[in-house]
Amino acid sequence: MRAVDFLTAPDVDMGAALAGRRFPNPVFTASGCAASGRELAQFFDVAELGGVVTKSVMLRPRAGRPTPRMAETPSGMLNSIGLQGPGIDAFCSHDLPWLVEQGARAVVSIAGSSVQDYAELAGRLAEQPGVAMVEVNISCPNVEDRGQVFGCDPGAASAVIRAVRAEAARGVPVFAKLSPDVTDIVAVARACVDAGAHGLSMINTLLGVVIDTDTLRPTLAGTTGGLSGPAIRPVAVRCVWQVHAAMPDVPILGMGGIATGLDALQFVLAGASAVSVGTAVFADPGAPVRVLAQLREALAERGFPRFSDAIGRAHRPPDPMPVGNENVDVTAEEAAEHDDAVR
Amino acid sequence: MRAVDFLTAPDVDMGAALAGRRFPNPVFTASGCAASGRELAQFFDVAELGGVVTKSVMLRPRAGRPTPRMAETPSGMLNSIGLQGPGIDAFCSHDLPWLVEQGARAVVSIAGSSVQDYAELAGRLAEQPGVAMVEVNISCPNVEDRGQVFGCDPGAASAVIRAVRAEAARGVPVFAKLSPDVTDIVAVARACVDAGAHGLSMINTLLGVVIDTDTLRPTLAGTTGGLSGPAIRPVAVRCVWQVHAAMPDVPILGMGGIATGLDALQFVLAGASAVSVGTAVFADPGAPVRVLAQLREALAERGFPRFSDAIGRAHRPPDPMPVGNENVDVTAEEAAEHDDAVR
Amino acid sequence: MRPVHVRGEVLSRKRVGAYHQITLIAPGVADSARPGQFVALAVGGATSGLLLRRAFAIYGATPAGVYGGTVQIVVAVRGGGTAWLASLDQGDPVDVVGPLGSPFRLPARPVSAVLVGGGYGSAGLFGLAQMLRGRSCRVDMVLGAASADRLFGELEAKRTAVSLEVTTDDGGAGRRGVVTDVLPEVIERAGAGVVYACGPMPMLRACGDVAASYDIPCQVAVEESMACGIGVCMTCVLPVVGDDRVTRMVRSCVDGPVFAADRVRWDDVGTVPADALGATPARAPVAGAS
Amino acid sequence: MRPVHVRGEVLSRKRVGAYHQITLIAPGVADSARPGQFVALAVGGATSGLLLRRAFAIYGATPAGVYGGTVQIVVAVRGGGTAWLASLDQGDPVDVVGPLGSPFRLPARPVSAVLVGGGYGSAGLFGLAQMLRGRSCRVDMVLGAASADRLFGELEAKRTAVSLEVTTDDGGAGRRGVVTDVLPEVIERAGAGVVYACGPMPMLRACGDVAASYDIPCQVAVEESMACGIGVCMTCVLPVVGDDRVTRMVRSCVDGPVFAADRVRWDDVGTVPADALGATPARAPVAGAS
Ligand SMILES: Cc1cc2nc3c(=O)[nH]c(=O)nc-3n(C[C@H](O)[C@H](O)[C@H](O)COP(=O)(O)OP(=O)(O)OC[C@H]3O[C@@H](n4cnc5c(N)ncnc54)[C@H](O)[C@@H]3O)c2cc1C
Ligand SMILES: Cc1cc2nc3c(=O)[nH]c(=O)nc-3n(C[C@H](O)[C@H](O)[C@H](O)COP(=O)(O)OP(=O)(O)OC[C@H]3O[C@@H](n4cnc5c(N)ncnc54)[C@H](O)[C@@H]3O)c2cc1C
Ligand SMILES: Cc1cc2nc3c(=O)[nH]c(=O)nc-3n(C[C@H](O)[C@H](O)[C@H](O)COP(=O)(O)O)c2cc1C
Ligand SMILES: Cc1cc2nc3c(=O)[nH]c(=O)nc-3n(C[C@H](O)[C@H](O)[C@H](O)COP(=O)(O)O)c2cc1C
Ligand code: FES
Ligand code: FES
Repeated sequence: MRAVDFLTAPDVDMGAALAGRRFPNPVFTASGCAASGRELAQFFDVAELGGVVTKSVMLRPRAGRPTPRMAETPSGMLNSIGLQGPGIDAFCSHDLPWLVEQGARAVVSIAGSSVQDYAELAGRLAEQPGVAMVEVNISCPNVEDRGQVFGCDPGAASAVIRAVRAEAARGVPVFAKLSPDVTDIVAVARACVDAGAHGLSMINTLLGVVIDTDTLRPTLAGTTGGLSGPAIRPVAVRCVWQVHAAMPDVPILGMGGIATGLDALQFVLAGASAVSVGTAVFADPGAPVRVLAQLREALAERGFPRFSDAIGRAHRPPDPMPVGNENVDVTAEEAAEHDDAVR
Repeated sequence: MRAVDFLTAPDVDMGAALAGRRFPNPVFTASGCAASGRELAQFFDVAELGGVVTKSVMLRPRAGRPTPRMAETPSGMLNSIGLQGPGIDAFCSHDLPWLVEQGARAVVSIAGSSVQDYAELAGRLAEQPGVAMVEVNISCPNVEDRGQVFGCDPGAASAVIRAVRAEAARGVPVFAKLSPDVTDIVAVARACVDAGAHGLSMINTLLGVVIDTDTLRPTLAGTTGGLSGPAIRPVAVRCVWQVHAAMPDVPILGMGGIATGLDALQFVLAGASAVSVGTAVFADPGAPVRVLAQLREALAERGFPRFSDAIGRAHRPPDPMPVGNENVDVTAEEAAEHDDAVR
Repeated sequence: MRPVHVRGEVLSRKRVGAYHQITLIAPGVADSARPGQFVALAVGGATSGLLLRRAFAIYGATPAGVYGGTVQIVVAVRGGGTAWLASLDQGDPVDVVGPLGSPFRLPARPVSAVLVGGGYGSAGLFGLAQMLRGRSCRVDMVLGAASADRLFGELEAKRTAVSLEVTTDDGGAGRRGVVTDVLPEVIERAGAGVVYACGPMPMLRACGDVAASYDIPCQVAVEESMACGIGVCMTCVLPVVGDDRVTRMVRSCVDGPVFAADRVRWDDVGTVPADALGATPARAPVAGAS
Repeated sequence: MRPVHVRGEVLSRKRVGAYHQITLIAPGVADSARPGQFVALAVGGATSGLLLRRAFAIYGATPAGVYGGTVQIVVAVRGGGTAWLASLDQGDPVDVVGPLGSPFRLPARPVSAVLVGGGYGSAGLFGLAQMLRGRSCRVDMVLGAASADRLFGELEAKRTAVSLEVTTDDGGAGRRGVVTDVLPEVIERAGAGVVYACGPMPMLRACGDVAASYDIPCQVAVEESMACGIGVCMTCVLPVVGDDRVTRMVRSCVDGPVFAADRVRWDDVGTVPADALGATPARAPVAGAS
């Protein structure tokens, strides 16, 4: 028998790059689903992840919304936290240094009530060492005044991003985090990129309502909430697909319902350069490291020696003979069939 | 012991009205999830429902999209049927008369490629006896050219509705069926109502993509599909909530993930005057009649002598003492608490 | 043949090679079940995130008896739904809709028939074999699978059929090869007047081709992905030529799963042929697509 | 006290009145578990559409032994998740995270303690009772419920406590009434120096009021709806006054579930008091809200 070296999971180069910034791997937490990493450190070493995306921080401490803040829904959940958090000062003195100390890559998510807020937040972060990336949360679906959602209007979105870019440290990528609750996500994405965003995080939650059939009133104290979890995954993959198709060179941090390595792979194949694991952490505190291991395994099984080879792969017809994959046999006929399906 | 007549399910007046047209009850099928009713008649008498909403019919016969046309997703599914159907002639000679014969109320859904198509379809239907209502499907999320979606643009939506109204029979309500894939569903709803829609059906499916991690390509032959089922229910209830809040007098046919009577009740409390049961039929062919029975029971338990009393109920603070309900005891304190939650 | 919807119950489950043979108490389903039909089962229980039913060919059906009617199916574990079915124990509830689909058409007069089953596909053939024998038809069988553990019903086939040929891809049982390697000799030996086949699509097509070369009809049971199984959703279509020579996208759940092999446009499965009724010109914009 | 995440297994399940008492093999969980803590269980199995874990107070915990550690819980069926748990059989897998939350604080010196349990709330008190007795504290117990079948642990309480008072709303067992009807006399009889309570929110509050009227501390274990149970999501907050007299919206999953009753702003549970740290002026527009 001939000796063959089969590609195994440890062989896969998991290195990820987002707008020039290199990360050891492409699996991140999602903002608001990991606090600032400390609680998750009980379950795994946060430095093992590509990065930790922190809860969106505002200028001042914030108490958030009244309870109930949560409603479980089929394969998903609705949340209406109201951006409860300690404010940027406490964050910078308490949370950020802890992450740096752990050797984790801190992706700091910021949220503001005005363009000025965002600019100030970006300025404050520019002074801090250890910020690997800034994620600008312009897309909160559960605001009390819907008109206030920056991310639902290309003009407002672009104003925020421009202001952040003006204050942010050089060399620190700025990602705009998009809401799916728009008619044309490509238009918003383009506005953000034109305003200087180095990349795009998507998607934030979808706006939803659950009615409590006992009280006959909305379940959430804030009426509306953000829908997350596997229920929204097809919408999230669609957004990544559309934006990658329109702007293949813009890096995307993909998220929305990722619970397994194969879920993550869907996002990567659709065009994401990295992924965030959000709600799945609530079901499995070790979800991010598990997803990372499963993704690595899935890439090996499919013959991808490098993670980066898989990015956007679903936009191209299958190779006649995929690189390094002994198991897949694509006939010319099948390839043609797939070609046909491309529109 | 004092004799008390408790409200029971058979006592509840389930009569529903949509834009003046009366229906025996508020539970309908959803377009595309019941064909033209014939197959479901194997499982129950279609005349027992409020109405049967038929698969959107176009001017000419249509073969639809290639397969795969379906992908199951967590608590949902993605479909990309491509409006396969027999065309309006065959529909009028074959399907519509059958429904009329059964004593069912036929709600005919129409779909076109141009404003002219819609007008012609409406004109054809105006000649037919037995059309209880027309539902105008302006909101197909899985089109091959996204720019073509009438329902995503208030202007285009209003042009279609105006054209349909001009041709439709007097006395037959025209409902516009809205897509949730818009930034501002109230704006589209308003445009449709201003153009003459008697009411609104909502929601159609959400645009989604699933990637097949074996073929490394989109699962659906048409790449994108429409997401339906319980997964989308919170988004659907939110749309109904928002539109009813903005236009409380416009009747809404609510749908999106209804699988039980309590799901239906959520829509009603949020503002729907009737509901459609769609994807749930695939899981349970008898779902519409089961939902109807469960809704009736739920109304009785909550002390609603009339279905219509429940419409939009979640927008108002609880009554200090709900009508006819012996079991619920709302204290002034609790009522005040609820008041607080209203924004 | 009107389908019923019942809350059934597992009477027994046993492993058979790579498969799980499950007997369900499902009153009313068996009464009108005919060979080639299937049942659709809800999977995952009350908290399930799996929305759609799973289809399984009816392997056996016992209308009356102590249990008020049972149906038997053979399940290959594939994903979450079948894994759940394979974990069921006696007494566990299972929600059943059936019988569904159009059955195999039977010969009007006694004729020699060859029944070809691929993998668990053979499950759908035993009821047919019995019925054919009851009509004085000679029955020969061919079973094929990737490996020995994926053959189903060898013993029963031996008892039922005049002759049995077995093939496996790896030669682990019977002859190494595929069913169509042996089908011609079986047809000749049996003087067959009809072929029935159930199994993977490429096998069905190949059986149809062999039958056509002998100028005898071939009935095949296809397996297309289904959302509703009752004809209302249009997910399960494939291009089939009608009596009027017009190609239509027909539903495999109600117009099938049994089709005449020479009516299925095998080359075009997974596409909408340009000459199909209602085919839209390629790449033309369309208004809606649900 | 670092929580672990293990794939456990049902060792036994039995009905106790209206409840299900379940013993789980869950290695590592019991080792550091302390009274007042809880476990979070995944529900619905592999095909589940229920995303979030369900929290249950730890009723019993056996660190070592043949099974490598077990925990016991008491489950009241409420919705889909608890119904699923109540359907489990011996040997069924259950995914467990725990122990979670802050435990009851123990008195530094021996003191007489009254433990008050409402419904299944008593489950969380037996470990505490044992520990208190181990520290030479006198333990008296009060159990209350809506009806007799909703009392939990009467027998065990009789064995454990110096005295036991039972109340039911309907008078079906013990005295007709609520726990706070008898709490004052128990406090007086026992010369209690501390009250511990676990049960529905109104009961906790009332117990706190009674304790306050005797000027003794009261520790309560609250039950707020939780999405993560590990402190990362902020769904489970309630307004609690800190040592610095500042009200904060604190997480009941990590900062609780045990709180000093006099620190919880009972009137304001379900709201964000205007004087809470970071409270936004009422009805002011805010930019984002996740
Ligand atoms: C008419 C008919 C008869 C069948 N008879 C049998 C049988 O006797 N024994 C048996 O083991 N299997 C049979 N199948 C296939 C069986 O239905 C699938 O294996 C099963 O649906 C897979 O479900 P899953 O959750 O395990 O897999 P998943 O792959 O997780 O299923 C995901 C989705 O895809 C659909 N799907 C996946 N594979 C198939 C498939 N091959 N055919 C149709 N839908 C699919 C499922 O219904 C579901 O909606 C039959 C299918 C059809 C259509
Ligand atoms: C710290 C803590 C300890 C608990 N201890 C016990 C115990 O020992 N025994 C027991 O029977 N129950 C206990 N509960 C309550 C138990 O967690 C809920 O009854 C259970 O989550 C309901 O799940 P379900 O799917 O059956 O109900 P559903 O009503 O269908 O649940 C829907 C959602 O609401 C949440 N939810 C519903 N009710 C509650 C509740 N009362 N508290 C928290 N979340 C809720 C669920 O987690 C889920 O996300 C405890 C809760 C907490 C927070
Ligand atoms: C409880 C909760 C809180 C969240 N808070 C934030 C937040 O502060 N900022 C933000 O950008 N996104 C927030 N999100 C959105 C997530 O980061 C993520 O975009 C979304 O949940 C979809 O991913 P998932 O399905 O994996 O959770 C929050 C989500 C949840 C469930
Ligand atoms: C297979 C399928 C086909 C559909 N076809 C149509 C259609 O032809 N016209 C239409 O207006 N909506 C169509 N819909 C959308 C449904 O009518 C409904 O709006 C949507 O599925 C949400 O409801 P549900 O979750 O109850 O299914 C279709 C949905 C499905 C699942
Ligand atoms: S599966 Fe729905 S029509 Fe065949
Ligand atoms: S439940 Fe998530 S922080 Fe407490």
